[in-house]
Amino acid sequence: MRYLYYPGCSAESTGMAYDISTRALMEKLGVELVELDDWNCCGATSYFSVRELDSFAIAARNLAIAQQQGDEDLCVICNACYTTLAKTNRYMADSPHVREQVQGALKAVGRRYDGTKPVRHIMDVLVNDVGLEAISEKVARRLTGIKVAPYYGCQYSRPIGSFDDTEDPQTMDRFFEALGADVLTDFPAKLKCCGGMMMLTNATGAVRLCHEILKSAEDLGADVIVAACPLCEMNLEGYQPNVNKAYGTHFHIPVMYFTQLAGLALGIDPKQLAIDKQVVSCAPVLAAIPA
Amino acid sequence: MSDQFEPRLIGFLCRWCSYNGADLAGTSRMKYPPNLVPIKTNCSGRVDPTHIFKAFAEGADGVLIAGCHPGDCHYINGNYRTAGRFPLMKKMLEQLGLEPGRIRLEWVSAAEGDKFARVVTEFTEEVRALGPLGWNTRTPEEQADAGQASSDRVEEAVPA
Amino acid sequence: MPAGEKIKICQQCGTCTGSCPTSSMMDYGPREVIAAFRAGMIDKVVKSNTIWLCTSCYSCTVRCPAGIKITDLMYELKRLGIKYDLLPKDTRNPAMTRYFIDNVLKYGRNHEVGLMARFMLAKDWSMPFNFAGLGIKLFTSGRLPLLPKQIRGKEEIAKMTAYLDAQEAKLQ
Amino acid sequence: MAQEKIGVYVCHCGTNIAGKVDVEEVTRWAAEQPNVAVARNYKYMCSDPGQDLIKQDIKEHGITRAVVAACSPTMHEPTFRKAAADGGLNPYLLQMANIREHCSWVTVDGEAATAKAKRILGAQIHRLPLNEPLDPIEVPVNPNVMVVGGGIAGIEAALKLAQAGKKVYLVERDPSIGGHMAMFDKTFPTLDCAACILTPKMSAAGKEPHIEMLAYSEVTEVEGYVGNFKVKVRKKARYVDIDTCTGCGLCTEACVVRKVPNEFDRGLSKRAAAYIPFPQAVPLRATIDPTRCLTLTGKKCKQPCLTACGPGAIDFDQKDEEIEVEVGAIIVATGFELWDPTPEKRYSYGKLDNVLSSLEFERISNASGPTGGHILCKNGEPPKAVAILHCVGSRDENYQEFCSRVCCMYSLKFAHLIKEHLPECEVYECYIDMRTYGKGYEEFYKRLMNEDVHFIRGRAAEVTDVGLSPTEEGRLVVKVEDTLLGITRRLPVDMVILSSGLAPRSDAKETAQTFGFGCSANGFYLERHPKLEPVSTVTDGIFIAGCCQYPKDIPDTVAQAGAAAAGALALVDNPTVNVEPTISYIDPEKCSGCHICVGLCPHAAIQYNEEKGVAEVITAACKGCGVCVAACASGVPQQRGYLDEQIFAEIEGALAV
Repeated sequence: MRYLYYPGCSAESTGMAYDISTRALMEKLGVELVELDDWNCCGATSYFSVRELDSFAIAARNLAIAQQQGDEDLCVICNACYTTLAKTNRYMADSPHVREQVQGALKAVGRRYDGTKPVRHIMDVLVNDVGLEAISEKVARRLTGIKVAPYYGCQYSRPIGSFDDTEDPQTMDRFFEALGADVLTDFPAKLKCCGGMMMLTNATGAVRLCHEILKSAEDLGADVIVAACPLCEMNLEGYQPNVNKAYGTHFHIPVMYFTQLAGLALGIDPKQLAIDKQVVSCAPVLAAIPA
Repeated sequence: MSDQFEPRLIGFLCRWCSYNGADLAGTSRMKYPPNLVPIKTNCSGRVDPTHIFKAFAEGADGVLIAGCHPGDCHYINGNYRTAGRFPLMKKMLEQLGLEPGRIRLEWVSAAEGDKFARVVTEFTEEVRALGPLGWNTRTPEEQADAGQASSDRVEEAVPA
Repeated sequence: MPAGEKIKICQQCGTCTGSCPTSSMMDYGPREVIAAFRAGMIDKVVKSNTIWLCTSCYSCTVRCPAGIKITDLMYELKRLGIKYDLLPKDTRNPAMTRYFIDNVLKYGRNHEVGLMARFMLAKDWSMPFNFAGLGIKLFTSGRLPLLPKQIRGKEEIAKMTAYLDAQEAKLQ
Repeated sequence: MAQEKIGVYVCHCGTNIAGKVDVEEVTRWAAEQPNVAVARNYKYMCSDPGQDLIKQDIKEHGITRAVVAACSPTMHEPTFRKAAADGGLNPYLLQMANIREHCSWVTVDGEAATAKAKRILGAQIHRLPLNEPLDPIEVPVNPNVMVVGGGIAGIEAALKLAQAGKKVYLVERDPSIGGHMAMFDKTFPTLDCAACILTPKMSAAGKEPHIEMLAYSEVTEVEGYVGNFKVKVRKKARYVDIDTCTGCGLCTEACVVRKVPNEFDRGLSKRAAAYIPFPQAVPLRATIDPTRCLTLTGKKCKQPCLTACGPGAIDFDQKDEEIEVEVGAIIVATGFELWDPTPEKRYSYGKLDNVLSSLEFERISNASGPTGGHILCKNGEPPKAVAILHCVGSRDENYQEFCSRVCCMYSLKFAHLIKEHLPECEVYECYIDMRTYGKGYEEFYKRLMNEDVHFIRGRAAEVTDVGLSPTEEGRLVVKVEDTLLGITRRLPVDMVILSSGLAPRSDAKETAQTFGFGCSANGFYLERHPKLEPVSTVTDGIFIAGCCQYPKDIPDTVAQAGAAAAGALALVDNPTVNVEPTISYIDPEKCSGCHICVGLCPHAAIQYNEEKGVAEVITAACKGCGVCVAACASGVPQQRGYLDEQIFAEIEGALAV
C-alpha cells in the first residue's frame, strides 16, 4: 500500500508531532507514504477570504504535483488541508468556470491538473483501506480501560461528508474500538468547533468554545482526548490554562493526536511518536496502558 | 432572432408520460426553444425506425423519442422495447452517415415538466452545434465521415 | 460564487444562526446576513464583526434546508470587506488573513511563528504576555521553529495569482 | 383519396394563445393549406358558440374533417369530438393541435411561437385526410369495486359505494382496518376523539353486507382495463381461522412470546406473538405473527394458545392464499408513512430518551396507549417543559422539499393536550411559518396563544443533553434561534416532539406501477389533473384518495374519498363503457405467421391461429400500445388512429413549413 502524502504547514511547527507519529504509525502498518514534492500551503481558510479562485488555484498546485508524481491517492492529515483540497476537487467538478480558471492559472506556471486526484483523509485510509481488522491484529498493547474521547473537529466530515457522516461521524470511534479502547461513543462535543484561528483574533470566544468541549470530555470521565487536526489539538491542549482562568475550572486533560495513541497501541516507542512534545503531560495515559 | 442555425426537430412523445410531461412544462410556463414539434403516439414502443428515417428524409435535423421511465410504462413494458430497439436504430443511422447525436431517447414522466424543457433545450443546442443535416447535399464520403467522427463522443449519451 | 443564487430561496428559518458556534458573539447572525444581502444592505454586515467571527466550521452549510453554502457566502463577504476596505475597527481577523497570505506568497508555506509574531506585534501588544506560558512550552518542546521553510516553486504562487488578476481584469 | 374538406379552428384561449401566437396569421396561413375549406379563429373555442362553429360548418360548408388548434387534447379532445359527433361527423375525424401547452406557454418569442404553431397545426392538417371514421368499442362493466387501503379514506369510500348498493372488496395490508387515524388521540381543531368518530365507521364497514373485507391481504397483480379489472390478492396466513375466531383474546394472554414491539404503539409497548392489534380492531380477530411465534419459527413451544382457544380457531398449517377478484373500478387509498426522523441526526432521535416522533406522542397522549393517556417521560415523571419542533424533514432540500400541511396543526393540538394534562408544563413551539389554513384552524392557533404556549419563530438547530448550567443539567436542551429577537436560545426541556412531515409510503413507486399510474416528483401518486381531476389517474377506472395523493388532513381526506367513490360509481353504475378504438389489427392476407408480435405483446392480446397460420389480435384484450406495429418486419399489424401513413403525414406536415 502506497500513498502520496501531504503533511501541511502545521506539520513543520505546532503540529510536528502529528506528522512524526503519522509516519511512524504508517510504517508500522506497512503503508508507504511518499511526501508530495515541493508542496505548498493549501491556502487554508484564510485564502478563501481574498479571492475564491486564488484559493482553489493554490490548492490545485498541490493536486497538479500529485497527478504528476504518481497514481496513488493523496493522503492528508490535517482536517483543514483535507477539506480545502477535497473542496477544490468538488468545485472544479461542479463549476466549469472554476475549472477553467484554475486550469488556466496552473498552465501559466507550466502545470496541469485534470481534477481527478482522490484526496483522502488519513482516517479514511486507515479505516477503509488498511482495515480495522488488520490494524486490530497488529495491536501490541491493547488500550483496555483507557477512556478515549474522540474529537473529530469541524472539517473532518463537514462540509463534504465523503467518508463519514456530517452530523455523527463514527470512523474514529470504530478505530479506537479496534485498538481495544473504552471509546466514549456518545461524546457529544465530537464535532463542536474549537474556535480554530479565532484563538488569536478573539481569544475570549475561542476559550469559551474550548471550555464546552473540555467540560463535555471531563463529564464523561475521559482519560485522553484524541484529535485529527493540528489546530484543534493545539487549541484544546495549549489553552487549558486560559480556560481554567476564565471559567475557574481545573482541566488538565491529556490531548493527543490520534496517531500518537494508536502508535502506542501498536507498540511504537513513545519517543518515535513525539509524545514528549505534548504540552499537557501524557504520562498518566502512558502509565495506564496495559503492558 | 439572430441568423444562427435553427435546427428542426421532431419529438415522438408517448401519450401517458412524456406528452403529459410536455403539457406540464406548458402549464408551469417553463420556457424552452421552439424547435421541436411533438408527435403523439400511445407508447414509445410504437415508434419504429421508418418513422425516424421519414423524419430525417423530410428534413428534420434531429429526432427525440420520449417515453415513460422503465417500470412506469402504461403498457407494462413497451418502453423496454423502445430501449432495446434504440441502439440498433442509432447504429443504422450511423451507417447511413448520420451523427448519432441527432437522435436521442429520454424517459420523461408526466411529473417531469422541468425535465422535458431541459431535454428539449439541450437537444436543440446539441443539434444546433452539429449543424444542418443536409442529408441530400453531402457526398457519400462526407456522410461516412460524419458518422465516424461523431460516434466516439456521443456514445456515452446512450441511456443505459 | 458557485450556487450563489440559492440565497434567493432562504426562508429565514434560523437553522444557520442556531447552529453557529460563534453567533452569540456576532453583531448579526448568518440568517440576518442573508436577509441584509437580499435587502441590498450588504455594507451593514460587511462592516460588522460577523463575518470575521466565522470559523469555517460548516455547521450552517450542512444543515441549511435551502442548500445555501453559507460558509462560502461568509468568504465572499470577507473578500468584499477587504476589497472595498469596509473593515470593522476592532476586529483583528482581517489583519490575520493578510499576514497569512503574505506568508504563503513569500515562502509558499505558512510559517506559524512568523505569523503569530507579526500579528501580535502589530495588533495587540498584550497578547504575547497572555500566551507567554504556552509559547514557552511550544518553543522548549521544539514545536515552534524560528526559521520558515521555503518551497522551490514559491514564485509559482505569485504567478498564478497574477494570472487570475489578469483574468479578472479581462472580465470587467 | 377523395377530396376532403377540412375545417380549421384556431382558438385564442383569451390571451393564453393569442397573447403569444399571431392567431390571425395562423388562420390566414391555414386557409391556404391543401384540403382546407374553412379556417377560422375564435376567442374561446371550447365555449358553446365556439363549438357551434364546427357544427355549423359541417352543416353549411359540408366539411368532412376538422382540426382545433387550441389546448392539449387531454383537456378538450373529448369536448370537440363530441361537438363533431353532434354535428354529424365521426368524432375520430377531428384532431387537435396543441398550440397552448406545447407552444404559446413555453415559447419566449412571439414570431417563433407563431411559426411553431403552424408546424404543429400543419402536422394535423396533413394527417386528417388519412383519418378513418372509427367507432368506440363498447365493453361491459363489472359493477363491483375494489378499495385498496383501509384507513379513513378507504373506509369512507367503501361505505359510500356500499350504500349505493355496490359490492366492494376492501383490501387492507394490516390485520385490522383503521390506518393512522386509529392511532390518534384527538383530532384538530375540534378535539373530537379520533376513536369516537372513527370506530363507528370501522364497525359499519365490518358489518356492511356489501363489503367483503380482505384484511391482512395485499394486491399482487392488476390486469385488464376500465370496467374489467382482474386483481390478484394475496391473503396472508393469519394462522387463525377468521370465521371461527371470536376475538376473545385468550390466545394473546396465553402466548409465551410477550416482548414483540407493538406496531400500533410505535414500539412503545410490547405485544404477544398471538395478538389483536388494538381493542377496536375490525375484524376483531387474532393474528399470529409468523416472524415471532415459536412454533412458526421452528422453535419448541408448548402451544398454550391451542389450549386457551375455546373454539379451536388456531391453525398452524394455514398457508398464504391467492385469490382473483373481478371489478369494474379500483380506488387506491394506501395512505402515507410518517417521515422517519432518524437521518436528521442533530435532533438525536433514537439516541436520546424522550425525543419522540409525533406518532409516538399520539400514542402517549392516547388513553389506550402505553401510558394510559398520561403524558410521561421515560422515567415515569411528567415533563416540566416540552419543545415541539416543526418542519422536521420538511421544506428541506436534504430531505422532503414540500410542506406536509398537517404538522403545524397537529403540533398545536399537541400543545393543547399537554396544557390540558399538565397545566404547569411549559410548552415551546419552534416553527418557521405557522400554517393554519383550514376551517377553524386560525381560531385554534389563537386559542393556543391564549393558553400561554411559547411560540418561537425559528427552526431548531439541535437537541443535546449537554447542559451548560444547573437548569440544563440532566435535561434535554433545544438550541434554536428566535428569529424575531435575533437571539439564539437554549431551551431546557424534558421532552422533545419532532413534528415530522408525511412521506409517501416506501413502496409507493411499486404500488403505482402495479396499478399502472405514476408518481409525482415528491413521490406521491400522480393525479390526472391537479385541479379538475384530483382523484382520477391516467388509467381509466382507477382512482386515488387520501394521503397517498398528497398530505392532507382528515376533512380533506374524507372529501376526497367521497369524490373517488362518486367517480367509481359513475363508472360502474353503467352497464357498458366505451373504450378507445385505437387498437391494432392484423391483415390475415399479409401476415406470414412469423410469431414475432405474439411474444412481444405486453397484454397477450395476439394469438397465433394454427389453422390459418397467422397471428390474430384479440380485440377485447388489445390496449393499443402499437408495439406489434413497430416490431413487425413487414409492417402487417396496424394501429387504428396511428397508422404508419398517418404518422408519416404528420411528420411531413410538421416539416413542410
